[in-house]
Amino acid sequence: MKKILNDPSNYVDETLAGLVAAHPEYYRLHGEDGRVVARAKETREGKVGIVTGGGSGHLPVFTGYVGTGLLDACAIGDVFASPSAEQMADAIRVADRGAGVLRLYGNYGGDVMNFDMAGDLVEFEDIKCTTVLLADDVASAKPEEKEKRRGVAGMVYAFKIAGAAAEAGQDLENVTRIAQKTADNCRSIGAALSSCTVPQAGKATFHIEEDEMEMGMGIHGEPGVWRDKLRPADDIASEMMDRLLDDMPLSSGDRVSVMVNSLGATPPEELYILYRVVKKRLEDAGATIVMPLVGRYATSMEMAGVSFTLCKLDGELEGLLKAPCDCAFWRVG
Amino acid sequence: MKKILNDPSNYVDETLAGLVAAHPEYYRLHGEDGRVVARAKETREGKVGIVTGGGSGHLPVFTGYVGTGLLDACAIGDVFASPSAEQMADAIRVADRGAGVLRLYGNYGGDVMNFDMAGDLVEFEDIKCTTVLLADDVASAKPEEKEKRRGVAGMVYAFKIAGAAAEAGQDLENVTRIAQKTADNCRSIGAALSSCTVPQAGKATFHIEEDEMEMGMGIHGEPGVWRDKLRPADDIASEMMDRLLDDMPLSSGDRVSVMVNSLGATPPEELYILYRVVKKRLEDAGATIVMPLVGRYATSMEMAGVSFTLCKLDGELEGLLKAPCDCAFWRVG
Amino acid sequence: MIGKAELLAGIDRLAAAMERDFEELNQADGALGDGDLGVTMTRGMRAIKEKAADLPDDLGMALLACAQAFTKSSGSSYGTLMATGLMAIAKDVKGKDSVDPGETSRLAALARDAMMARGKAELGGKTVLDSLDAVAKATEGQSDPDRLADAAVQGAERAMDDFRDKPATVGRARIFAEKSKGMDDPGMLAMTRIVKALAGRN
Amino acid sequence: MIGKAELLAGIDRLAAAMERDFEELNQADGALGDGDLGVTMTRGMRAIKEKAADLPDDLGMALLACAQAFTKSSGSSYGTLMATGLMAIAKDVKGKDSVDPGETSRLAALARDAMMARGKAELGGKTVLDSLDAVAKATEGQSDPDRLADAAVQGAERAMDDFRDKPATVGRARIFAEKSKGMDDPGMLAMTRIVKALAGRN
Ligand SMILES: Nc1ncnc2c1ncn2[C@@H]1O[C@H](COP(=O)(O)OP(=O)(O)O)[C@@H](O)[C@H]1O
Ligand SMILES: Nc1ncnc2c1ncn2[C@@H]1O[C@H](COP(=O)(O)OP(=O)(O)O)[C@@H](O)[C@H]1O
Ligand SMILES: [Mg+2]
Ligand SMILES: [Mg+2]
Ligand SMILES: [Mg+2]
Ligand SMILES: [Mg+2]
Repeated sequence: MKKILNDPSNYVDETLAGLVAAHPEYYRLHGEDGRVVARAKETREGKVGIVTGGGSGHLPVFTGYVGTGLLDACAIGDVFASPSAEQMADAIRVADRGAGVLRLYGNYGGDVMNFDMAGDLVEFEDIKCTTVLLADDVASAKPEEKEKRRGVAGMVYAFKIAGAAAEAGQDLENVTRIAQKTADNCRSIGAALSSCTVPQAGKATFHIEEDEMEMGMGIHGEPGVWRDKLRPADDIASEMMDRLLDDMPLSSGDRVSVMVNSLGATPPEELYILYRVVKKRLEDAGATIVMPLVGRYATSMEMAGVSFTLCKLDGELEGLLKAPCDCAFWRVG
Repeated sequence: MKKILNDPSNYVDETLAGLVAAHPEYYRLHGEDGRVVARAKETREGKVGIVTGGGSGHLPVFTGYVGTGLLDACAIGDVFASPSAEQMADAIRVADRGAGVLRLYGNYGGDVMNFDMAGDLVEFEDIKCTTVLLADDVASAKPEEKEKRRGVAGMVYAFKIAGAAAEAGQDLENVTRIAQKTADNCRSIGAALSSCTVPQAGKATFHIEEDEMEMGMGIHGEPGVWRDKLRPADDIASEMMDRLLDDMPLSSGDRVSVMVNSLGATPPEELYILYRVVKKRLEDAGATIVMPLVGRYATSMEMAGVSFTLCKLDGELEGLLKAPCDCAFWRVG
Repeated sequence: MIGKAELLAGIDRLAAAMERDFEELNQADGALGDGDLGVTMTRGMRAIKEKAADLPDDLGMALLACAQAFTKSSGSSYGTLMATGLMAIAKDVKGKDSVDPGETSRLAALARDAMMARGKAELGGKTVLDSLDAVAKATEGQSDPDRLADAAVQGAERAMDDFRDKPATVGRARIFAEKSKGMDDPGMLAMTRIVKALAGRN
Repeated sequence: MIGKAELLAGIDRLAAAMERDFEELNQADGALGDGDLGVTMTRGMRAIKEKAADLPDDLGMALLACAQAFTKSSGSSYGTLMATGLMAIAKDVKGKDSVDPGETSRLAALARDAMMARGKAELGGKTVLDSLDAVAKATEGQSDPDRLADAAVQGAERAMDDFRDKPATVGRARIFAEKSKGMDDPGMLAMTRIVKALAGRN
């Protein structure tokens, strides 16, 4: 287990302790057991709150994106495990400024049940909640069953764009509509080269040979579409772009942002090698690339691999994507 | 070889092609063979230039730190190999705005020979050059032979602080003095958990068992001070802090910045676990922490491990450290 | 009538049963899933026991507090489903200090339906829903405490027998659908133990 | 006298020798270092050959152009040292169209000293410096082209013999100091081949 940790059962709490110690200007812990992170700075009354939540081990997702122009609060589960409904309810309570709260998170069974339950809990306190689920992973279900897809890195676009709308003072209905439009316009696919280790499990989540890769694998090691010998970078990038563009064709004049994301261990050098092909494919389709994101935005701890995310933009989404935001992991404007 | 690449001999050129394609607002390629990266924006006449250079495979070091308030140009070698003197001379030529150029880089034999040689070449063209070498890795030589130490992540502090001085209009002599003061006040140590693969070599640079770590290892896998079973995070952090503070004792009232840096694969979660101890040790010594840096600042591609760097500050250095800077990998202010 | 005293006694029996079944439930879940079902139930019941002394007389408010204690203790699917069922019953009996045992069938069905909505699953999928459904049906028209207890236990056990050879269709176990034939669904097993403990039929 | 014609002929012979010795030099370097010395020399000489047609008559300027071509082709230690030596000689003979063969010893010593300064290494460390030192000493007082050539080759070969059993002290090979005893230093081997080629003694 090539991890730097103490008692595995303290992995998440120690991570959060270090996070707030390093960035007190950005993050503050809340909740009975310290599993809610909210902005260090008070937000103004009447601002729509945006909360997310999910398992740990994906930094900067989820916790990292709490910040100005982004999220208001996040409920934090153990590595790859859903937070409890009560923790989510706490996140909602912290985020509420009287204008309602959008629950914006990835489509995983446990998270959905718990966020729904959290909504029931805070309903007793008259906090109005809406929900937008990210289900952007094209490898996880056919287009006919879109709603069953997993939520992956597309989340980052939704956080950014909905966060900007809320910061700009839009109401809950509009923030929700904009988040849903973003979710509808995101498509992602990942490819993994190596596994990662959940601290409490103590051994790799799955096994993959030294010369193999898996196309379409999910961020917890969920099965993909094929496993085979590692291919050249340009072939991998081409196939990933094929699968994204098949699912969401682009045509001349379209404006799109693209994220080339490392799952953790894959270095930026290799992301840039891939980006050459990504850029060419989008330009060949006649699309204009807006604010490409190349780096580590949504990870699985030390997993080697990449994901690509397309986010198709209209004028409204593009303006919000480019609006300022600020957290310890990402700044725009 | 768990890397995403095409022909290994194109690894660096394809990385650079992707880098400038993704960030045209920050970086531009120069030089006969495109192995010099300079700022996309012209800098004003009369500004002191700062160049660096070294092997590839350490992003954001070196190339990434070309930007406002940071470096002017960088000469780029193959993975872990020195650029040529001619490439370095090109970087110096691009960076020169008539006020002279500081060569600011890490202490490695090949780089030193080539940068000296590059200085001889541009001397024919009346460009005045100075040199400051980073030699911050306390594990690589005893205090009596300080000048033989390798340069590692301390470089980032030197780029930032000297870069701010040059941006503020200070002259070559002052920028050089400030860079030297920064170098003198930086101490680093690394610990590696896994190796990495130089693309053209095609196999791991060194072998290390699944349950082993090496304390004091260099960023290319140079030997450290011990190799043994992996220890708990808090023990690792304590020993690293012991070694740094032995070499550069801090006392009550000292102000210091600290970098907790991933060598690549180690995720931010684990950096934060370590940061708890780093913070406590510095505070126990009576020091005040200024602008802690936790993340991936100087890497060895997909190597797992961490490094800590202390940078002791006086008023001059602290002001410059906090001054604005902007590149694709780092923004301050 | 079932009042606060009966509720507290039920909590005691259930908490004890879950401590006893910790390993067995973990193992049943581990065969097809992530092996945490014993953890979920033990932690949940411990959390409820801690609140027991402070529970209000209003049965609805008392059950709501139990549900909240349970959700606080874990984010697992089963814990959330249990809390969902409890909350549905809590809403129904809110304002009452006691309920008639004859209401058992209706309340079990209420919980079942809330949990169906929460988990977006159907009946017949070899889950805890089928156990509750069987309990609701077996207890229909029963109000004598003793007969009610026997009927509930029989319902839960019959559901396990009926579904044992079917494939799992929900949650992590779905991936191992074939392997799961012949094995009890861990959530159904847990519900059987819950019913037995509440019925005092261990 | 050595003029441009002799320089061009020397470049041709040296470039051919380096193509021939490519594998051998890589192997010698690979035993203790990173195995790129053949690459360095072949690429460097190819770069010089490309410039050959455009070289000026001024021997100093011609050698400067050769040095620059060499540095452009690689960032390896040996390439930089070679270019450093060439530049030192270039500075000395700047403005002349020819030099007397009797200057060979002095010019070899000049290159040696410049390379010592660049590489911050001492004589006696089993490096290319010791080869150049031996050549400078062996050619002292010699001006007859034939005897000069023999003396230079003998000097380079004697240096290899003298140092073979000593440990490496510089560069990557230093880490393998013990293993390196009994093996030729790759940089000394390359210098012997260079001297032989320039001397026309293959
Ligand atoms: N969506 C669902 N609908 C109904 N029952 C479910 C659902 N998901 C899980 N279950 C029940 O919960 C049991 C597993 O619970 P648990 O171990 O907590 O799941 P996990 O560890 O995957 O969160 C299953 O045996 C099944 O009876
Ligand atoms: N600092 C130095 N001073 C003198 N000679 C050196 C020095 N460094 C290397 N050499 C010579 O160069 C040879 C190795 O050159 P090269 O293969 O280019 O090194 P590298 O691949 O490590 O850059 C050695 O055999 C030695 O003769
Ligand atoms: Mg489970
Ligand atoms: Mg679970
Ligand atoms: Mg070599
Ligand atoms: Mg080399």
